[in-house]
Amino acid sequence: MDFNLPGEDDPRRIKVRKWFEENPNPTYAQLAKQGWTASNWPEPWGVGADAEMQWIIDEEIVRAGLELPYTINAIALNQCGQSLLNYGTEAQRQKFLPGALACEEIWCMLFSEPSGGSDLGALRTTARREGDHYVVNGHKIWTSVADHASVGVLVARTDASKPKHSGLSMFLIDMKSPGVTVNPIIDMTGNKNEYNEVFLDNVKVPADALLGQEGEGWKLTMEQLQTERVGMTKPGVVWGMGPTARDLMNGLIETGRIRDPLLRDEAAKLYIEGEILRLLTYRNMTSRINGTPAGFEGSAGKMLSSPHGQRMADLAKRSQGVSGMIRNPDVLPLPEKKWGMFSNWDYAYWFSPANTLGVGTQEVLLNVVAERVLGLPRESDPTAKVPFSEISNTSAKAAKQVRQ
Amino acid sequence: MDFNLPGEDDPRRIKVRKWFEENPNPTYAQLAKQGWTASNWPEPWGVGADAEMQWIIDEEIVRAGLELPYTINAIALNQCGQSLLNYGTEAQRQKFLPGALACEEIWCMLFSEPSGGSDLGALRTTARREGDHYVVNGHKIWTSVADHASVGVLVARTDASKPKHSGLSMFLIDMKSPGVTVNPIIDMTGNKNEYNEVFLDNVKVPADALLGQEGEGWKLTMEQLQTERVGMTKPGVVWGMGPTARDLMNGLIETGRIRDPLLRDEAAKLYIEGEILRLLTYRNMTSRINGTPAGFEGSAGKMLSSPHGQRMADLAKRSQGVSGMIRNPDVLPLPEKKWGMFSNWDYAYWFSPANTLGVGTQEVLLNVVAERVLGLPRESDPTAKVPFSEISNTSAKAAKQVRQ
Amino acid sequence: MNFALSEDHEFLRDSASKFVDEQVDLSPLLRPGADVTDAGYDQLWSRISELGWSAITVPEVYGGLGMSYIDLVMIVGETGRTLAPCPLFGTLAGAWSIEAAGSEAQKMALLPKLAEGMTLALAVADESGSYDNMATDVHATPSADGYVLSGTKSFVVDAASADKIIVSALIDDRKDYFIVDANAAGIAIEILQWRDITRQVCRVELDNVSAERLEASSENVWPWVRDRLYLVLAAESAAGIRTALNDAVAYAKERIAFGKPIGAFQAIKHQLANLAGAAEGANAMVQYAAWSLSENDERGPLAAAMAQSYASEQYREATHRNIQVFGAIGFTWEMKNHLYYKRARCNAELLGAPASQREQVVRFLEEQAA
Amino acid sequence: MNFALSEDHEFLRDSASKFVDEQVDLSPLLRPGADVTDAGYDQLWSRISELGWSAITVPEVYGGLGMSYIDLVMIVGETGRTLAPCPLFGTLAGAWSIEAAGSEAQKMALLPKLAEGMTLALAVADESGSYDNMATDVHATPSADGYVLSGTKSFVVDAASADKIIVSALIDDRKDYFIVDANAAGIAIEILQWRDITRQVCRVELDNVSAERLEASSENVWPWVRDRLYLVLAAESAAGIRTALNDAVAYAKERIAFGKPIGAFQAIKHQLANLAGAAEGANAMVQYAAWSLSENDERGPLAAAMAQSYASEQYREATHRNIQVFGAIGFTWEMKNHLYYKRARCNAELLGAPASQREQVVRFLEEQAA
Repeated sequence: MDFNLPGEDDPRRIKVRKWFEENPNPTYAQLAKQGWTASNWPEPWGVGADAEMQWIIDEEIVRAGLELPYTINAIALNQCGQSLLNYGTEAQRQKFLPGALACEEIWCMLFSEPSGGSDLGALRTTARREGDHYVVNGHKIWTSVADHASVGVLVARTDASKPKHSGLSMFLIDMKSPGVTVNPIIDMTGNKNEYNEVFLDNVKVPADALLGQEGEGWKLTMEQLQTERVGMTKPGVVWGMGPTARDLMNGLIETGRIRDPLLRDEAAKLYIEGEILRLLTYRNMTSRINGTPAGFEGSAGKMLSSPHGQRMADLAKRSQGVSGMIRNPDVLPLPEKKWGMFSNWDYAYWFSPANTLGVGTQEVLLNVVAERVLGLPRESDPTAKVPFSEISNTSAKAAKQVRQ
Repeated sequence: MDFNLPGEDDPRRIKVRKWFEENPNPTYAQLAKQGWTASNWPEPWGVGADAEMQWIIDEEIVRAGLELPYTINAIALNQCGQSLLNYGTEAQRQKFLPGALACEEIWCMLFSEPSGGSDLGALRTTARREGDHYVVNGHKIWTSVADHASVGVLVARTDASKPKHSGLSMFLIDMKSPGVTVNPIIDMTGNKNEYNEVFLDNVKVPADALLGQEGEGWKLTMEQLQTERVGMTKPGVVWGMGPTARDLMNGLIETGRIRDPLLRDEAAKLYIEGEILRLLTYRNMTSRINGTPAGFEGSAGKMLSSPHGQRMADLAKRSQGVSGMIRNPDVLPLPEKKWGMFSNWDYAYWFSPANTLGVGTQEVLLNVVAERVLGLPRESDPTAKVPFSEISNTSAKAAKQVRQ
Repeated sequence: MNFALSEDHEFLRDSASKFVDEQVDLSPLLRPGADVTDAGYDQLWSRISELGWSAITVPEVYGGLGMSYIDLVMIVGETGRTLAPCPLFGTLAGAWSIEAAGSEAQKMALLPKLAEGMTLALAVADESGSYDNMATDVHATPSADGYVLSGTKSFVVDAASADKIIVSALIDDRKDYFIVDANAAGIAIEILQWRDITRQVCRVELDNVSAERLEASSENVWPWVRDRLYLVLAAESAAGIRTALNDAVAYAKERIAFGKPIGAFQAIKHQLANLAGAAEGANAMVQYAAWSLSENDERGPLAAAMAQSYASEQYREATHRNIQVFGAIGFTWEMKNHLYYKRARCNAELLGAPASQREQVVRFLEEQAA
Repeated sequence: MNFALSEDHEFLRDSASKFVDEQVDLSPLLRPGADVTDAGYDQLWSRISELGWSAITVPEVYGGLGMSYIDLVMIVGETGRTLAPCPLFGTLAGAWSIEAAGSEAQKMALLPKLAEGMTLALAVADESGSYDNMATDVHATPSADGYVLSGTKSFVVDAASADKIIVSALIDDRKDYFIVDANAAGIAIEILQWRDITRQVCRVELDNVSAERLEASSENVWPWVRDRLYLVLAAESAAGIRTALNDAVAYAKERIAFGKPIGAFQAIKHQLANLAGAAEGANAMVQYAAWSLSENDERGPLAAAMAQSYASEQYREATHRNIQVFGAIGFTWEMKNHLYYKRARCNAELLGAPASQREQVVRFLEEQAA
C-alpha cells in the first residue's frame, strides 16, 4: 500500500517534462502525435499509459498551461472513443480518431430524449435502413457541446419489433449533415448554454457509420455511460469537476468564515467526504495499474460524488450570506481559477441541482448499486420484454393498473 | 382562530374540579360512573365530551394525581373500545365495557404475527367455526400488556379461500382461556418487557365473541390502527408519549449544555418540530370539536412524530457525552417525572429505534401519505387479489420474478 | 381552541386567489435575460393597491383596513403562491416602520397615502447585509430643516419603485428611523442582480440626503417590524412549498418511465410524502404566528422566528425536490420551477439565515427560563 | 500509488477471520442480564495473546512483532466484525502509552511481557469523561520510592482485567504518565454498566497508590496514543458497518412482505445502497489512516481523526438502518443486532464525539494554512 503519487523526480515525469521544454506551446495535434491526448489508449492512438503514467502526462500538460484534452473533447477521448477501438472497423478508426485525438473534431453524445430521461432504453429516435444509408428521425436533448461538435455519437432504434433494449444501434454521424438542427438550452444558471437540443429530420447517415452491429446499441451505450460515471467519482463540485472540499476549506479559512461553529462542522464533514472520494479515485487508479476490474468505485462513485458536490456548493453559497444571492459576487474566494466555468462557487451552486440528474439520476444510481453491488432484486419493468412497438399499450395498461 | 386552551376559570373546569374536591382519591370505577374514563364516548359510557371538555377532564384527572385512564387501558379506551359502540351487540357492550371503563379489565391487541409485520393482512392465525364456538390457532407477537390483560382483541382468518384482507374476522377473547400462553419479550433496552408473544393453541372462543360480521376484521383493524396513529401525532418522544422538545430544551438550558453551538442549533430545530406537532394536535382537537373529518394530521401525524422522537432522544443522549453510555445515568435532567417509564432519556433513547417500527413502519406510513393524501399510485401487491390459501405460490412466483 | 380558518378568512383567501390567478403571468420571466419589470411588476401594483392590500393591517384610524395578521397571510399566501412580482413586501415593511417609529402626527400624515397607491421601502441592512453593525451604517446629521443622511444601505426590497424610503441611521450611538423621498437629491439606487427575479432588491447610496426623523424611533422598532416581515416571508414560503409539492405530484402522476408513472416508485413517493409533512407544518406554523402576532401574545416573536426558520428551510428543500422530480427539464430557464427555487433560496437569506432565527428561538427560551 | 492490500495483508486478515469465526460466540450475550464476561472475555484472551496480537505493532527490539498499522487494522477489522469480547483495546492502549512515554529501559522491561499475555489499560479521562480538564484529575505526589497517585479516572477500558494500568496524573501543572499494578493497595475498580456489553469499561479510584513514572512523559504522548486508538475504533467501526450492511442485505433478500422480498422495495434498496457507500468510504479512510500512521506521514493525525469521525458516525447510521430493515425482531435482546447498535453508539463517544474529531480536523487544516 502506498498513497504517494509520482513525485517531481520521477524519471517518467522528467522525460515528459523535457519534451515540453523542447516543444513550448505545443498544439493538441502535436500532443496527439506523442500519444498524449489519450495516453491510456494503446498505440498508435495513445501510449498505453498505465494510470500513474497518465497522471504524470496530465499533470505536465496542465503545467504547460494547456487545458486537458479530455475536458476539451470529453465525449471522444473519455466516453466514446474507446468503443471504436473495441467495436469499430479500421476504416472508422482511421476516419474518426485522428481528428478527435488532435481535438480538431469535437464529438457529442446524442443519447437522451425528451420522452426518455432515466428510462433511456425507451428512446424514440429511429434509423431506417434505405439502401446504402440510414434515414434518421428524432429529437435528442441535453446534448453538451452539440453546438460546436462535428461528430455525433447517436443511439437510434433500428428495429421496433424487438424489445426496447434490443432494437437499438449506434452511429457516428456528421453534425453538419442536412436535417440536423441544434438549438441551445439555457438552464437555470442563466449562463451560456451548457446543453442543446438536437432535431434530426430525415438525416441521411451512410451505412458504414454504424458502430458495431445493428442491435448492439444498448450495450455500447451502457459501457460509455459507465465510463462517464467512473470519471465522476472525483471530488470536484460538479460531476467530479471543479473545486473540491479542499478548496472550499481553504476559502473558508482564508475569509475567517470557518469560525462560524455551524459552518465549521459542516465544512469538516465535507472535507472528510472529499478525501474519501479522493481515495476512491486512488483505488480506481490502482485497479487500472494492476489491471484488476474496477470495484465499488466503478458503479458507485457518482452516487457519492453528486450529492457531495451539491452539499459543497450549498455550504459555499450559505457561507456568503445574503450577498451570495447577487449574481456572481464571488464573496468566497477561489484562489486558483483553473476550473473553467466552475471557477466560481456562484455558478457551481446554481448549476448543482443538475448534479443528481445528469448521467443517471440519483435514484437510478442507487438502484444500480443496490442491484449490481448488493445483489438486491431488480426493479420490474413491464415494458422491458415486449416489442417496442407495443409498449405504448403495455405502458398504458401498467399505468392504469398502478392507478387503481 | 384561537389557540387558547380552556383556562383555570372556565366554568366547565370549575364544575369538574368541584367533583374532585368532593370525591378525593376516587377509584377509576367512580370516574367511569361519571363517564370520565372515556369522556368523549356517548352516554351512558362517556359524557359525549367534545375535545375541549375532554381536555379539561383529562387535566383535572392528572391534577388529582391519577394516571389517565386511556394510558392504563389504552387498547380498550382508545384503540378498540369504540368499535363495540359501532359494531358490537348490546350484549357485548354490557359484557365488556363496564370492566374496561373502570380499568378493571385490561385489554390487549392480538394483531401482529412473526410472519407478518408491515404486511399485517398476511396474518396466519386461524379461527375455525365449530358449532357454537370458534377454535383459534396461531402465534401473535408484539402484544403490549398481554401479560396482565384479561381481554384480547383478536384478528384471525376465518376464511382462507378469500383474498387475504377479506377472510379476516375480529373477536374479543378471554385471555385466561385454556390454550393461551403469554411469553414476555425483552427488547434492546433490557428493561422490563414492554411486549409479549402470545401462542394460541386450540383456544375455544364462543361464537358470540365475534365483533361485527365474519370478514369484517380488516375494516375494524384498519379503523383501530388509524385511531391509534392519530393519538401518536403528539410531540412526546416515543409515539407521542413522554417528554417533548420543550422538556429537552429546558434540560439543556438548565444544565448549560445549550451553550454548545452545534447542540444549540439542533435543539432549536427540534423545538420547532415539536411545536408543529403540538399545533397539529390542536388542529385535530378542532376537527373533533367541529365534527369535521380529520385532515392531514389523521394520516400523517405519526410519520412526523416518530422520527422527531428519535432525533430528540438522540440529541438528549448525545448531550450527555460519554457518560450517557452508562445505563440510567440521568445526566440530563427531566424535572417532572410524570411520564412513567419514559421519565428517563436513557430509556427513551434505547427504545427509540422502535419509534419507526411499531404501529406501521415509517416506510408504510410514507406510502399511506403518498397514496391517500397525495393520490400517488398505490403499491402493487401481487398477493392482494388471490385466495389466501394460494398466496404462498403467488409469493414464491413474485419473489422469483423480482430476483431474475 | 379553534385552529380553523373562519369563513371570512377563506373568502378573503379565495378572492385573492382568483385575483392573482387572473393577474399574475410569470411567462415573460421564462426568457433568458428577463428581470422583475418584465412580469408586470409596476402594472400589478395599481390593482393591488386598489384592493388595499398594502394597508390591510394598518389601523382604520390611519386610513387602513384594520384587519388581522391572519387576514394578511391569506393574501400573502396567494402572492407567494404565484410569486406575484410587485412592491408589496417593501411597502408593508415601510408601513410597519412608520406604524412603529412614527409619531401620531406622522402616522396620520403618512399612512393614509397607502390607499392612494404610495409605495415604500425599508432600508435597514448595511452594505454587507448586517442588521446590527454599528460601525459601517448610514449616518444621520442634524441640519437646518431636519437631518441629512449619508452612507450606503443594501438589500433594500422594492427601493427603486418606492415613493418614500424609511432608513435606519446612526445618530448619537443609537439607530433611529428616518424617512426620505426616493427621488430626493443625493440618492442613488441600483437594482441588484438579485437571483430571485420575481423580486426587486436594491442598493441605496445616500449622499447628504435630507430626511425627516420618525419621532417614536426606538430600539424596539426593528424587532417589531422584523417579526412581521418574518411572517410575510414565512407565509410566502409556506404557500410556495405547497405549490412546489402540488406541481411535483401532478408531474409524477403523468410522467412515465419504465412503464409506470414515476409517482409509482417508492423513492419518489416517499420524497413527496415527506414534503407533504413539511407543507402541513409550515402552514400550521404560519397561521399560529399570524394569530399570536395579532393577539400580541408574548410568544409572538418566538412564533414568527420559528415560522420563518422552518418555512424558508423547507421551501428550499421542496423546490429542490421539485426540480429533482421533474428531472432535467425542471432545470431549464423556460420552466418556472427555478423561479420558485430562487425565491426559496433568497427567502432563506433576506432577513438572515434559518440558523440565525433558530438562535433567536433559543435566546427567547433562555430568557423565559431565566 | 498502490491502494490495494498486499497478499501478506490479505493472508493475515483471512487467518484472523478464521480465528474469530471459530472462537467468538456472542450467543451467551443474547440473554437478558448478560455482561461481557459471559462471552468468553477472559478465555479468548489467552489465545489472542498467543497469536501476539497485543504486540503486533510493538517494535521487535521490545519483543513485539514490529508490524505496521495496516497489519493491525487487518486484525482489528476482524475482532470488530465479530465484536470479539477481549481486553485487546485496553492492552493496545497501554502498550502504546508505554511506547510513547517510557524510557528505553522501561520499554525494554515492560513491553516484552506482552508476549506472555500481560494485559494493560490506559486511564486518561477523568470522572466526567474529559481528557483535558486540569482541575479534577488524578494527582501525583513524589514519595520515598517513586510516586503516589490519588483521584478518580473513568471510562477506562479493560481496567478490571488489566495486570497494569497506565495513568495520566497531574504533577507540577503538567500531566505525566505513571504505571501502577492493578492489584496495588489503594486501587478500587468498578465495572461500569456500560451499554456495549461486548466491552469492559471501568471506573478507577486511586487512593495513595504507589506508581512508577514513565520517564519520557510529555504532552505529546496522549495525541500520539489517541491517534492510534482512533484508528482502532475506526477499524472496528468500518468492519461493523460492513457487517450491519451484509446482514441487512441478506435479511432483505429473504423476508417477504406484500408478496416480494422486502429488498425489492426502493425504500429499502436505496437505504442499503447508501450504506454500501458508507461502508466503502469508511474502509478506504481506515486503510489510508493506517498507511499514513505507519509512514509517519504528516497527515497521519488528520487521517486518524477523519477516520474515527466518519466511521463511528456511519456505524451508528448503519446499525440503526440494520434494525429498521429487520423490523421489530431486530429490536429484541435475543438478536445480535442491538449488540452492534450499542458498539456503534459507544464507539462514537469513547474518545469524544464525531464532532470533536471534526474540530481537530479543522484545527489541523487551519494550522497548515497559517
